[in-house]
Amino acid sequence: MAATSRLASCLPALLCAGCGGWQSALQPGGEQAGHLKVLIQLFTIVCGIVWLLVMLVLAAGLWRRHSGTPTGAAAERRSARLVGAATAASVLVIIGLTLASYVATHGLAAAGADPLVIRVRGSQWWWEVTYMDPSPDRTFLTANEIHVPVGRPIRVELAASDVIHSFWAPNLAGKQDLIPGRDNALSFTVDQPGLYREQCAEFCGLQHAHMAMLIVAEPAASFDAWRDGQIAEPPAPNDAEQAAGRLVFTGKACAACHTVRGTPAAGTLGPDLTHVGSRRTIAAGMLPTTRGSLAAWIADPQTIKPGNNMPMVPLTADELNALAAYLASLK
Amino acid sequence: MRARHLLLAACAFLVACQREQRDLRTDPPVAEALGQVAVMPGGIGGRPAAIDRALGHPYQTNAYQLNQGKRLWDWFNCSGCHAAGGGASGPALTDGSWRYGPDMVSIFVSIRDGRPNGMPAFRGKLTDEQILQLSGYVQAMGAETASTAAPSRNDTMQARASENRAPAAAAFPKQVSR
Amino acid sequence: MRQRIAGDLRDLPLHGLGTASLTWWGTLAFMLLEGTGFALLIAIYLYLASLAPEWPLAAPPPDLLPGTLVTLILLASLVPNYLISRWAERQELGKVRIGMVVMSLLGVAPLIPRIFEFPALHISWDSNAYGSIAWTLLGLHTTHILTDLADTLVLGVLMFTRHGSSKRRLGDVQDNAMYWNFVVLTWLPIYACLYGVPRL
Amino acid sequence: MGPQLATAQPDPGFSRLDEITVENAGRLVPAWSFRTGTPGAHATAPLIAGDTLFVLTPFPHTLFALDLTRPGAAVKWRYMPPPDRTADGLTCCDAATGGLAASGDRLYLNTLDGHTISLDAAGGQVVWDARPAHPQTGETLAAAPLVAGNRIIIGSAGDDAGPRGWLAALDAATGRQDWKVFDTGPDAEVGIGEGFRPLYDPPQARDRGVSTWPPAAWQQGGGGLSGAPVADPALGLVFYQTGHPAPWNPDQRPGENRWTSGIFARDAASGAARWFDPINPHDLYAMGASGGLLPTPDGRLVHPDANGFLYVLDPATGKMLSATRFLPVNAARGIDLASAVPIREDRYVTVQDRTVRDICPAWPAGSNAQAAYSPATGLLYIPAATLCMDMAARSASYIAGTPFGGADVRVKPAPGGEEGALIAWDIAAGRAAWTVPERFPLRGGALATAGSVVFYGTLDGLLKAVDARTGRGLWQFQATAGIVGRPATFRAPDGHQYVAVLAGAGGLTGTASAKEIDVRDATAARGFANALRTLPPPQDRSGTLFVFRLP
Amino acid sequence: MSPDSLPPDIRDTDLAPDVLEPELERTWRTPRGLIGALSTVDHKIIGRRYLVTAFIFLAMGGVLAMLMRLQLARPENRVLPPDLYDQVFTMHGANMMFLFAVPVMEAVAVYLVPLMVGTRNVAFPRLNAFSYWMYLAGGFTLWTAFALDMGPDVGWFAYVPLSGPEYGSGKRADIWAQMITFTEVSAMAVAVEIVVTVLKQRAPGMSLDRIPLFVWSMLVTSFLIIMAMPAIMVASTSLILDRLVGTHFFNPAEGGDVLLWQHLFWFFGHPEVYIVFLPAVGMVSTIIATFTRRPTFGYLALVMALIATGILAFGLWVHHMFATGLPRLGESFFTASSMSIAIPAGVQIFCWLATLWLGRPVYRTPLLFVLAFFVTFVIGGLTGVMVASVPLDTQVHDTYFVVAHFHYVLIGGAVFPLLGAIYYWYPKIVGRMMSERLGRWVVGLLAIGFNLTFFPMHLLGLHGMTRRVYTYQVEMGWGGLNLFVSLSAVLLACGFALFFFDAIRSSWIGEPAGDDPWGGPTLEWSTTSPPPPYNFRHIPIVRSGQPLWDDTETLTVAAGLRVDRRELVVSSVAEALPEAREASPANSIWPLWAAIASTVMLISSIFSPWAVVWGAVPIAVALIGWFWPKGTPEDEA
Repeated sequence: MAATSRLASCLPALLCAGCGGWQSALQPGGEQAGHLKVLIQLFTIVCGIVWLLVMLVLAAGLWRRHSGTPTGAAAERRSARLVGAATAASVLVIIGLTLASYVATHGLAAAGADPLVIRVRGSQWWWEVTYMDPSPDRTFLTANEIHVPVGRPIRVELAASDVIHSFWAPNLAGKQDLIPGRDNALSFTVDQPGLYREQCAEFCGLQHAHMAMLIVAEPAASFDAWRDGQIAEPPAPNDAEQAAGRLVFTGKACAACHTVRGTPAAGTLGPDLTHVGSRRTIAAGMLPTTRGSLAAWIADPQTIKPGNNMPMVPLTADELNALAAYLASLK
Repeated sequence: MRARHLLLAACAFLVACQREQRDLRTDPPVAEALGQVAVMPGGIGGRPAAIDRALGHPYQTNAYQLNQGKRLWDWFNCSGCHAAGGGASGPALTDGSWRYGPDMVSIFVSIRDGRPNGMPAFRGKLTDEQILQLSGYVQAMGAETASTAAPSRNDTMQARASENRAPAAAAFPKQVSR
Repeated sequence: MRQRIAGDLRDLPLHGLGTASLTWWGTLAFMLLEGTGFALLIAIYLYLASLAPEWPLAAPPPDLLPGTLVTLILLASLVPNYLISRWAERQELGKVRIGMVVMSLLGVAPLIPRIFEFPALHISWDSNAYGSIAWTLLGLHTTHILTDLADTLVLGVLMFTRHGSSKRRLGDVQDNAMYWNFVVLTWLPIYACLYGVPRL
Repeated sequence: MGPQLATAQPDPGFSRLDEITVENAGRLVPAWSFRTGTPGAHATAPLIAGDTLFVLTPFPHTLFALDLTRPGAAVKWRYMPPPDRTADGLTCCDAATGGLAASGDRLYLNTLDGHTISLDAAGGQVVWDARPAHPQTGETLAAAPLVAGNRIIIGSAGDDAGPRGWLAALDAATGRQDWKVFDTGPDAEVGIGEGFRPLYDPPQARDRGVSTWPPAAWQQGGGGLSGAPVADPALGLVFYQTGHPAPWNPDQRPGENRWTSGIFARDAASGAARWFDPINPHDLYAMGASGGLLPTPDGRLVHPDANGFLYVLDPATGKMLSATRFLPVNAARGIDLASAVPIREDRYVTVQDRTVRDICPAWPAGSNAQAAYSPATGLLYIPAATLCMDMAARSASYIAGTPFGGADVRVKPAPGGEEGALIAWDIAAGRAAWTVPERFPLRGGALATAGSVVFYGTLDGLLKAVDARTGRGLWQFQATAGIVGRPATFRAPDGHQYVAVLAGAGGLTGTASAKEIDVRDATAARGFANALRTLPPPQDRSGTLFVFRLP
Repeated sequence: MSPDSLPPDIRDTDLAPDVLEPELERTWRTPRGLIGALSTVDHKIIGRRYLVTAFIFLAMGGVLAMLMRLQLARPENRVLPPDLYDQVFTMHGANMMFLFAVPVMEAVAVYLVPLMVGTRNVAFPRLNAFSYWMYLAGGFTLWTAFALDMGPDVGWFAYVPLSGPEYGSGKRADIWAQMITFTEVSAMAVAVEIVVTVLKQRAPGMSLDRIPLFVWSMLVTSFLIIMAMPAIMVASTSLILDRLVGTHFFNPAEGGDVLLWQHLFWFFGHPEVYIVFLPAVGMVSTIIATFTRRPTFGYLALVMALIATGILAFGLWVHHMFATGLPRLGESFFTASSMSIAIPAGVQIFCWLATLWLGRPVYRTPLLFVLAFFVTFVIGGLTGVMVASVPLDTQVHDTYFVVAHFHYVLIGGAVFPLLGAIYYWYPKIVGRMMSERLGRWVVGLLAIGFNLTFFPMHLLGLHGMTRRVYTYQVEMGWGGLNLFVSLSAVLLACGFALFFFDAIRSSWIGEPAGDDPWGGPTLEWSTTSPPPPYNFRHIPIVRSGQPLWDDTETLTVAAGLRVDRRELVVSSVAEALPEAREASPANSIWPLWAAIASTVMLISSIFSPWAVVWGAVPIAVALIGWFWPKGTPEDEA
């Protein structure tokens, strides 16, 4: 237990020291989130002013009691007029904010041409990602990490395989639910290269807290290189330990749930591990991908992420080592 | 009044804590002990692991474990051969007739080691604990009496009445399997 | 605080009837509650129908005969129901007694074709959402009839005891009659929904 | 099983015998019967070679040789190949029972568990025993071998578990493998080379068996042999239908999934591909291209497909001459002859995790109920299943040796309530000449005779004879079990025409499976159980051969 | 005077006050002993029980909240495992909404409405008793289940499919759904009583424009309950049916729909917010009027605002579903309607401001609570405007921003006025004053603690912290603010603890209150503190909206009701002209039996659908026993 929390605590250091705000609505990395930030600021300012005004009136009302209270019909009438005026003003504010909201909605809905289509399926408690392509042999599956090119519109098609999840990358766009039996989609464009974080926002059971993924925004060229690398089969084991790990992987329970292309393992119950070594995190954004964390995760997934669907498969220390080495080598 | 409440609560506790508890992590020694079933020669019948009895047969009585078993049923392609229990390449399991007996050990062994007429062995594909979860569920789907701990329907195409309300023999006419 | 008597309540009638009766208003409030419930169920029915590729799902439209019989019996029962309400208002205990017996019988009568109404849906509640909502609508309305029937039976027995002559009990008879009207009236949109929508 | 050109019987669907006619068929009486003692679907037709009638039971197989010269056709010999029981778990819902062919004094036997065995027809001695298919990976041999010259052509089945389908030729004398080509994967393995002239694929495209799949998906892509291959000795070609891609869930395999669910023409000598017609590319309903291939005397290839359309092809080039609807169909509006592809109705396109209701036809429409073509009437007699289905595609996980499915299915009657029909199809006119509706789907083949009689069996065990020109019922016989095999007719040594049929319908579903099926589960037997809830159980679970003659 | 000696049909006009009061006492009293306690139908006793129970649930829910704050104080904390945390936050939400917020408002109403409208009991006293027992049973069910590790763990909203048959294993979600049935049956029963009491039992002369604002707010609230609660009953029943007998309401594979649940739930859930808030509007209006020594400014505007809020409340349930991908046109409509509800709220605020402006505020604890209410509730209302905007909501929905928002609305908008109301009416209920000194501490601690606790949550939400997470990772950078929030929550908890301490302490050593310690204008202050079982010696006659301010010395009353049995006056709806004398039911044990029978049926029906059939028999027996005349004077009337 202590080991895992220590492990978890060294994640930021490994990923990007001090990259606070990688999951924040106030630090937009793209056009849509930028619009939303402006809207948030507008509403905050207007609401703040309204609150201040109300408080001022309240304070003044409480203050002036010392100077004698005017009574009588005239004061009542004046108050009635003031209340009427305040009501009218609030109607105007409401109309203004509603219009601003409409305008923002329309701005967000204007999707760009030739979007990159990424299909995301939420499962308890990880994300399956399919990069779509007109040519089927260039479609591929990955999990818990998406790469997107900067500047190109991205269309994320959302589906849920079990319960409702919600896709929320606040730096890039608002959230959209993944609902069993319904199709949803979300479009955004990323302006700033960088690392963003996305997290499930709809309560989805035990490990709702640990259902995140990284969004890597990079220039088109490096994105294309990444994509070609993902389409290719992973490298063959290049030492005896990795080869032994591969044998463990295909021979033990791993192969019943996971896929590594180029091996007989083609299960789809868990994340596709073809290029797991190239991903920054494992366990849906929980641990950095290192040989050590892989070994820790495989050795005791239920302590690290209680209730998740990965069983604790009995392995010897040698098997565990070899397996971790093999998985880490799947770049 | 309070004493009676306490008594009632105690009774409810005894019944309920077993069937609702969620043990998300099984200690490796326990997990290992769970697989230690004694099997009769021929692979039919036997003695369940001592730890299973000590825990109160959670894989037959605990709602969470049974529900996990139900999820494994589809995940590990059981439905490919047995459909929703009605059978296809594999025999029906809902009809209350068992080739190798309805007890947990026989079901466990059938899944773990396979059976000659096409039932593949799942040893090494599932852990012993998962096989036990699955066995409990399979037993519930062909049980003679309905169980409130058994799961209800899935969010999928309706195939048949759910386990918690459809015991194999009681609720329906017997002559169903042909 | 000192009190000054300024009003005289002595000559007020004991127990108002109709809108002057608390029970009448209570019954009305419960009718509002249950009516909202039925309206919501009908809304669910229409909502699910609007989502489905075809409606009914995987079943032919329900047979008309048992449901129509129920409707006719319910509509016919409105006549004695009106009469019993009037007799109760006029405090004609003898007639009310006969009326209660008749209404008890008319409460049982729709239950008989109702038994055949469930199979006439040609679908089970656990087959699909159409079956679920159709069974729920029918089941709930059956509960509705059953509860009012129980009420009628108890009131009927009461009428034959020494409590029967009380004005208050006669008021209850009136409220019970009003509630029966509601039972009949809620059935009509349900009938239209269950039997009409699948035939659109 | 299956039309076998260039064998002892040129066309088992049509017989030139004409002793039994429309006039006298009503007087047919049982001559003798033979109980096989095996439960399960007896889907192979009795095979008559010389004075011997061969009966093959379902897996675990027993091959009986019945001597027609002796009274009551006593058993001359019997042969029981040692079974690998693993294969039993691989047969579900289609009539996949191995098969038998005869050539000269040899018998060639495909067993479900992957053996191809050559036997001496006279005494039943094993000449050679090869094992080209391995049930552990999901492969079976479901159809009869095709004897093409000195080669035995066989193909693997078992698409539901995901093994790559293949077609192979064995040397008839030794059983050694001559060539083997796959139905998915790179061109080199598929046998695509210079001679491949596809009309409906891009001419220069390479490795379509890889590029029309997501990366590596073709390795578990199924697409085995569906039905039996057909040879055209004149062209030197073998034609066969490829099975459906795996898994059933189409969303897991975007792309056209070549070369599954289509019709291949290959050089019988080398296995090299000549042409390929995609019938159901990116197969949504796991139909494959099943339904049978029939060469007609006017040099056409007729294919009534499971998708409800009847295709007429030019065997030399693969050109699709026509495609006409013959079953109730709503999943496609028609076939685009330019691309050979069904024009799909969006409403019935499956989407993962959705239930798509009332897709017509249902997958069993492409069962192995072989049609028969009668040159005498010019009509094609199609024993049809008029079924629709609800299908919900679901994510399927590949676990080697277990079913790679990913669909919940519920089969039900087409609108109208009848589940089957015998359709007499006028190929020239492109419409049905007449139709005999049937309560249950027809799972056995049809037999047409020169006497203008059509024989076929039903799942509730009736053997029926109808007038080949009008469909008028002439005669029927209640067998002890459902009939899922094709009737056969022969002239016995006594000079008279006999009609023989194997009754024995297996499990509930009239399929290979002898397993118990619980019909309360609507998805049992891939949903077929739902269509057959009212089918009465057989009087006798064993198969029985019934033989009839005129009195 | 012994009962036998009293002649039948004796009227209160016939007796001198010193004879009349003991006689009325004898007629209306609740007998001593257990049976008497269990069979009472006195609205004051039941209201008091309701209040105490609701506050006990508040305390228990608060403990759960502190547990959550403990777990969230540090990243990757392992105090509560996820399974327990899910139960804890579900219990907190369900407990606060269903066992505290709604019942406590009803409790106040059950106690005060008859007093404020000048009658002797609620309209259906036995139903009132039944409703309390059902409420108690519902709460007991939920907490027992929690103690048995089978507490619901699907959120207080219990979204399907997570709460459905496939993913909600065991009986946890059923417990939640059945707890709903208990509390809603109870709430609907109270709503019916309140509606009929307000419409038909008002003191002669209390025409519609003279009804106290608190009574108005409860009338509107009760109508909201009657219209909204059936939705949650329908929803929870369909959920149980889906789980127990395999119906398909929420199964998309068989024609059901996942969003149907959300529509049904929020069709109830949004009005629910106003069911909690509108009584607070009434309380604020009442407190402001009393402590500014003038009638509330804009009586008609306030009543119209109440009604408008009640109507609009049904038009904006979809704003809880903006992230579900509904058609854009619908979303726009619901944006507009959601924002427009700010207008009646604004009217209310402006009227109160005007009242404060025109009056002479007296700064006693109740008014201090109202001032705390102003500061916080306006923030909650304005963030409400923010979440009403679809695009903005897609960023803040299901984050801690929303957690902050609705706690501002519910605690700032409803609990602060409620506590003010407790301070205000405590002397009437208990007969003793609460401590003014402690009260100021309570206000201070709560107002500061609350804002320190919840304001940072806005920021946490905008910085990406989602709701209902049992932990968060170190690198998210939320650790500091969360620790701050957790520490501030201790301050808030201290405030509540001090309140409870004050309330308990004052009940025996508080300063005696007298009839009207605050100089309130409404009828409840005209009778003794605590009021006698019969509430009023004579039924008051009302001639203005502030009867006690307009007739400061004497109360005009009407007389002529019988003394030997429970009688009250039924009056007309609009003008409140006396129409009839009505016998008010005597004490009865049968409501308790009916509640016990219902409990047995509802709990067993979680396990078997047949329980509905056999469980209906004892319920029928209990109901017949309830209604069958027992020969009491009231029955014989």
